[in-house]
Amino acid sequence: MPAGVFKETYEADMAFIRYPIHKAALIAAIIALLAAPAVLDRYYLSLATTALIFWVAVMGLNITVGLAGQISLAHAALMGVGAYTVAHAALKLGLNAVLAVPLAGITAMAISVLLSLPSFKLKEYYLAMASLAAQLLLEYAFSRIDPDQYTPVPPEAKVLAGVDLNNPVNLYYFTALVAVLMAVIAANIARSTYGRAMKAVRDNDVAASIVGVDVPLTKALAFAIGGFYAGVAGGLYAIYSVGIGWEAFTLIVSIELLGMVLVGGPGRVVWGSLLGVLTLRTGWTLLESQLTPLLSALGMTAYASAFKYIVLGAVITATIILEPEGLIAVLRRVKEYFRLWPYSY
Amino acid sequence: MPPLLSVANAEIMYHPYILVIKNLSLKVEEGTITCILGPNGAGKSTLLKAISGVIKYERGRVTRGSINYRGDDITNRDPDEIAKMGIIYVMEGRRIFRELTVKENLDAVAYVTGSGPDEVKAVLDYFPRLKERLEERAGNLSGGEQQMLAIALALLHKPRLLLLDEPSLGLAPKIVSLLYSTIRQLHDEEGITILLAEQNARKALEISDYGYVMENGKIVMEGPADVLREDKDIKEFYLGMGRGRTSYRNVKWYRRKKRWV
Amino acid sequence: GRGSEETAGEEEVITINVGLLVDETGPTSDVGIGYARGAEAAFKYFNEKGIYTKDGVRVEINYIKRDYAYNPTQAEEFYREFRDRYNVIAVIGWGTADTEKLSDQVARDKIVYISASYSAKLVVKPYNFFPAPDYSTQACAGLAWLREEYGGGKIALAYDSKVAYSRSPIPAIKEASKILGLEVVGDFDLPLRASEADAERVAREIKAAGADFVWCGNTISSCSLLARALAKVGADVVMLVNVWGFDERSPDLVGEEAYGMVAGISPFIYPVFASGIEGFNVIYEAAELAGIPREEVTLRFVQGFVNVWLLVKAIESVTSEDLLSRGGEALKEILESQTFDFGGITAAPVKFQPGFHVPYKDVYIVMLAEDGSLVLEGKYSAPKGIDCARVTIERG
Amino acid sequence: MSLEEWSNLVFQGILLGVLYSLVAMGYNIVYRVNKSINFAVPQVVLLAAYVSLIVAVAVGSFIAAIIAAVLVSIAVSMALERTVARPLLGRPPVALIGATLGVFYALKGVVLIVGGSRVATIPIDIDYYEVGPLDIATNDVISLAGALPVFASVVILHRKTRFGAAMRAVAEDAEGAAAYGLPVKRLMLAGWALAGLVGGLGSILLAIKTQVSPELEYFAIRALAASLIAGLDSLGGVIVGGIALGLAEQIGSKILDPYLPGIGRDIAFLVLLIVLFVRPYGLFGSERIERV
Amino acid sequence: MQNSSSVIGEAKVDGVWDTSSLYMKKYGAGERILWTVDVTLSFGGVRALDRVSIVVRKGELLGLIGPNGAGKTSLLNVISGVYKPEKGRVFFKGIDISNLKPHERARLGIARTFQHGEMFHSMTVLETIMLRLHPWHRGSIVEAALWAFRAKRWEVEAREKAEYVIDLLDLHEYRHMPVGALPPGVQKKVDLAAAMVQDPEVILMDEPMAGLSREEKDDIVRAIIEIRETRGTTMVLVEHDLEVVTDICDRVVVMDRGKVIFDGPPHEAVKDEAVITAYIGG
Ligand SMILES: Nc1ncnc2c1ncn2[C@@H]1O[C@H](COP(=O)(O)OP(=O)(O)OP(=O)(O)O)[C@@H](O)[C@H]1O
Ligand SMILES: Nc1ncnc2c1ncn2[C@@H]1O[C@H](COP(=O)(O)OP(=O)(O)OP(=O)(O)O)[C@@H](O)[C@H]1O
Ligand SMILES: [Mg+2]
Ligand SMILES: [Mg+2]
Repeated sequence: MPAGVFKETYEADMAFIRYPIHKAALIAAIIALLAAPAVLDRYYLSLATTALIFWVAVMGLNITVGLAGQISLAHAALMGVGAYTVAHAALKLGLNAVLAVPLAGITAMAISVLLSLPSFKLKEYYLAMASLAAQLLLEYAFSRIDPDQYTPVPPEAKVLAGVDLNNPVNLYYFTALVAVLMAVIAANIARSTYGRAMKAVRDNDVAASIVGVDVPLTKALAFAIGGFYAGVAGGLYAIYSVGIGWEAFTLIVSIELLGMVLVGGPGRVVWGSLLGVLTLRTGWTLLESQLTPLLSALGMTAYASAFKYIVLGAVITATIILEPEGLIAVLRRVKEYFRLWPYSY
Repeated sequence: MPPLLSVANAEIMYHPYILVIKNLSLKVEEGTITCILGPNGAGKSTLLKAISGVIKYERGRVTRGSINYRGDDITNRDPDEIAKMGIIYVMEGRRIFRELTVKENLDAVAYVTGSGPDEVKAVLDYFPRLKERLEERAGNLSGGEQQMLAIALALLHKPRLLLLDEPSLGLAPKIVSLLYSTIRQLHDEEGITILLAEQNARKALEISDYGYVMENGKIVMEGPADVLREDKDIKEFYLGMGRGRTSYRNVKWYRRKKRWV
Repeated sequence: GRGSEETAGEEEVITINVGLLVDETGPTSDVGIGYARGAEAAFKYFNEKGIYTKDGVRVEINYIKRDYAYNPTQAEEFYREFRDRYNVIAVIGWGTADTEKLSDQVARDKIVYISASYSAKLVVKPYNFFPAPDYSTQACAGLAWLREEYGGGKIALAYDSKVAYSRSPIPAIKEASKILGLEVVGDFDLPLRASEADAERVAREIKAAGADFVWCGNTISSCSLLARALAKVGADVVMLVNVWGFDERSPDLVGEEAYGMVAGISPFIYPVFASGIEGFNVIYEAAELAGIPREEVTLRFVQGFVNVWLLVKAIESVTSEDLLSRGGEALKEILESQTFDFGGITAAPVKFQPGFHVPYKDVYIVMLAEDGSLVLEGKYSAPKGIDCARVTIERG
Repeated sequence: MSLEEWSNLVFQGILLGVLYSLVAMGYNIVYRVNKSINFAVPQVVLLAAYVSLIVAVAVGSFIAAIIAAVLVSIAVSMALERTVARPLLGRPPVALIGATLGVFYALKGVVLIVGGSRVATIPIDIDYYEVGPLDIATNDVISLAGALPVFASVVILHRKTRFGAAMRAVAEDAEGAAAYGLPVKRLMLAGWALAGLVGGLGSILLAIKTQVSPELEYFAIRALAASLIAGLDSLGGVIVGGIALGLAEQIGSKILDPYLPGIGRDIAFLVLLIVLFVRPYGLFGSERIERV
Repeated sequence: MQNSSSVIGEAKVDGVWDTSSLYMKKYGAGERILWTVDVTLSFGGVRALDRVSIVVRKGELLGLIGPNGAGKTSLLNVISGVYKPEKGRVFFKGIDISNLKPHERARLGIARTFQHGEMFHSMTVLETIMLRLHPWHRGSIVEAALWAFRAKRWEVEAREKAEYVIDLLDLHEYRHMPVGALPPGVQKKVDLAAAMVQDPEVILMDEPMAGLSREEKDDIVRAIIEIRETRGTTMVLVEHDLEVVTDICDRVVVMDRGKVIFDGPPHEAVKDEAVITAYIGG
């Protein structure tokens, strides 16, 4: 018996699935994804669906911010671009909403590339503020095109080839399919030469250009990919929702998305993002539905939402301070601990 | 008379558990120049940071043993307190405030020392070049000038013990010579005790009275400078003189295996 | 969930779930908190007092409150929770954007939705109800008051053109002005989040336009800033404010200089004029039960209370069997077939036509007098020749 | 449009700008001592405003309200230094941005509990005066009189004193500053406290000028735009940046409103984007020396 | 300025060494690989480079020395394309690369190490090395996203190349460690390994041995000599350790205050009056 798993070729060493445990985990995950509708009731299924949608969005932001180091506070607005693209394509052009999702990705990507222009010159806080400005200007634009704060995707546009996405189970499977595909793509990009170029730009862009990275192109690429993800997520959201309004894509949502990246694990595109979404969104929703009755019982119902802000904000800040690499690093440490168990250092 | 500074059985760690210095003891006598030699990563800077308290800013601390200065225990104190007691650490890599002008650099430190204009002028007298460039942003100074400024800032404190960390790093030979003669001069004229960490063993041993050799966080050798200068191993590994000087050109043909450890 | 039956002692009790969607932390929370308190007090009060169906079965309402911070997307999330997790048969809602957004969905889900948005677009939605005229009808009634009190003149419309609530009555106002002989001198964009400088700029523009009247369609913050600014720039106008832009706090907010210039519309009578109105006995009793002092019973509290009250009245008119088997659908039928009286709190008794839910067409006008007190000008009705709600539905 | 209308527009723009500058200065002071932006400022401003409202109503004294606002702002600011900024020393900007945004979020909750997003006015008597074509109210006078001396003293403190140099030194390299014996912790705390003071004052002046309401939060976000328009490390420039912004907002709204209704509050960000395209470090900011 | 200065080989002397013309006289045409003509660069008031013309011959190891602030790093930065000189041109293999972007120059075969050690502190050693192959990557972003076709094949090839230099500089144990966590000596080695993996025609090395001990310097020198022997790579070495320079360089160029003050064999340089005054000291 070999004492461990050794790799014979670099190809094998670089493969996605390197160890039997990876394979096992993957199979378990797929089964869980497939079986969810059978296990979960309608409410939890819709929670799962939104979690998947936000996972897509956060993966995109994680590529822009975590991998390439280009701070963006306009991600929610880009989701909005995607959502409005789908809604208007369905309403005005009569396009099928599912078919409009790639279009949503591309539209948001185009806008995101525009937003990347400041990044050629700006860094850090200045860049963050430029994106914040873009976010607020886009919000204004949304409020002009959607003054009723309500743009629906007609239910009949959500049926493609006999599959009716108005049905929550179908919608869940569709979302899961898209999300997993996007996750695989994100993982591949992160480990490819494009991912390395982005990391180099993040660490030191002048040096990156000297070693042969086309810095503006790489930044634009990072924004483009991030925008595409945001657009797709927004498009999915438009299908999920009975109607979108611009309040779904405000600055506070951008802050939350950034929080998810930083809490989950910046630069850990796939699993870090998922962890961020599960903690800050799904986790909170579940907690809130327990917390609200509890607080009401204590006569503090008016504080329930105030607590939301306090708890989520504290989680974001504390994680950033205590765990620079995000919760995923905590998980890794736990894993490491058990791998070495019973021999802890 | 007790030594000016003594480090006794110190163990120094960075967060979370990076043990860099193990059970190290060393003494610096008042009025001497003492040098610490050692390869990269031996822990020279770590030691100086621990003495000056700056190590706190890198999440490090002395976990065992003690550091004594003129009879006071200064282990793990705050750097500004230690500075007030007369120990100033001139960090590696010319740590000056690059975005401030030379004058603002001096002002910033004078804020804490409370030096008057005369005292500032007195310090600048050692570094005539700086006087001409008071309004220049420090980041635009040449490397030598930056190192001079770094020392000048330290001098505003009228230190008793100056910790110099690789002052010659990345400097041209001429500047190195100038710098070392200035250090010598400071020692002679101001009576400042100096603890010097260096890679440039030749220069360091030239001006030192006493030397320590550090490797892997431990002192592996110590002695008066003139003794060390003649030591066979020091000659070979630190001064690059085996039997006569070994040329770098022949580097391929030998691969020395040394280690006192 | 719906229909869960239990026996408490000897009495049979039906528990039904009702969602309560409020804004206590969002941009409209300055009025939303009062509304939420009113609604909660009503739930507690009626549960305590006992709600009995037509056939005498006791109903316990289990309300699930969620604060959606005026974010329609969040509202949808909570609506899903109400529907999928708690199987509610009715929702007490809040804002215009979210109510309009959910209106088709609630019809599909057959859930009665009583909200605080009096948007005209909702009156044709089968499952949406509110015990007041829609904003357009209210505004028209307000214009009728202006006409009657001051004669004709020029009117300026100040509102936030990107907020559904503010925009809602504008088409009707423009149409009704023609009939009443008022001249609209322009639309002035006043952000819901106006700064004082914004308000002053708009005030100067209004003054320059030579307006005699101003319609303010926003909420209390920007409307009171506008009133203050109008006084500062010395505009000689009367400002008529939509229901959410004027209440008991207005005297403080607009400042002395604006006294005598501002009037507010309300479909419900203000608590300051409560004496002699029997419906208020119920409200005060409920407030007492909830431990809320009388002075905190505000117009907003009343609005929340009455919405729940309407639901309770509907439940009381339905049979237990209907309630259990058809839930929201049964309530809808009752709401569309009966007249509900709130003891003089609403400007008129509530009677919904099937397919067109404008329960009455009267409003109260409350004036902020020169001495800073609130004066009830009286009850006014929308002009006869025009159906303001329809105008908005067709044009909006 | 009449001269009167224009002159009042400009006057109000300047007044607004002065208040922008005051809040913006809070950002810049923190930047100069910590190389970070405190994104939590908008909520601190709001919190201070609500507390001062509560105090004003309870005590009935206007001075007490000012003191309360300033004290709250200073206290929160110092607490943030201790709990957030200090542990994050040496971490990249994205960490600071994220952490202070987290605080923004958390403080929003605190503000909701304290203020309940009420809309109210600080009870003071307001009189109106006519000076030439200008309509001036008591609160206009108070904002000007309150802001200008503070500007002057902060600028002098930073520009002309060793204290200012020491603060900047700490901002650039805290560890290096510590090695030279600078009391890093105290300086940072002092810097944040000063920022808190300026912010608190800005908050109460704003409350007097308009209302105490959740909208103050957006005002402070726009002030951040003013701070970047000026350049984060410039103090004197903030006044120009703020006033430029106030004027742009007023005049821009006036001109653009017919075409883009309600663009007013977003003009700040349009201006910001334009400025950053032309001058990446703001109008008066100094470029960072970057070397390889 | 006279117009003559832009013509290679005809620049006048006037107290400044004009190496391009000197080179023509000394070595004849044809062998040079990289040269600059009259490069001038200022920062604010500081004249970092003042009409610098240097020539690098194919296959040689050129030492570039001079006091601090002489402009050595600036010159490398001009060659790499980070700074745009106000005047002057840079030529590589006969073509004018003055208007190319930094990454385009890297692609042509100019590699570079950095004065301040690690530049990409959060990347692992393997990533840092493979990064340097980015200019030659094959496969579109779509292929990379799918980890298929050309992109996948290229990644494997890149990994092989990276492993080769990891071997050469004995970096095995650090392969998956972030560069920022390594001791400075190892960082310098990684930097050199990374430059080597590009298999460049010219490597520009900015103080690759600064702050290293004698033993570590030996390691770097050993690698340098190894590369030269196996691949014949042309190198420019900026270094303050005169012993290293005199031992291993074929020729040195000495700069002072933005000007070239000496160009010739190392043993002559150390005896040169001007060099001693400006650089070595008495
Ligand atoms: N802030 C830190 N956190 C963790 N480890 C550190 C830190 N600073 C240094 N180390 C580690 O401590 C060891 C000793 O480093 P130190 O800088 O003290 O060595 P040195 O002798 O000064 O070397 P050099 O000659 O390169 O200056 C090294 O292995 C280094 O990686
Ligand atoms: N980005 C920059 N901004 C401003 N001045 C600069 C910049 N880069 C270099 N300089 C200035 O240009 C001159 C030359 O600097 P350079 O770094 O090229 O010198 P060097 O020869 O490499 O010195 P060293 O041996 O210290 O590395 C110096 O005066 C330096 O201050
Ligand atoms: Mg060191
Ligand atoms: Mg250099």
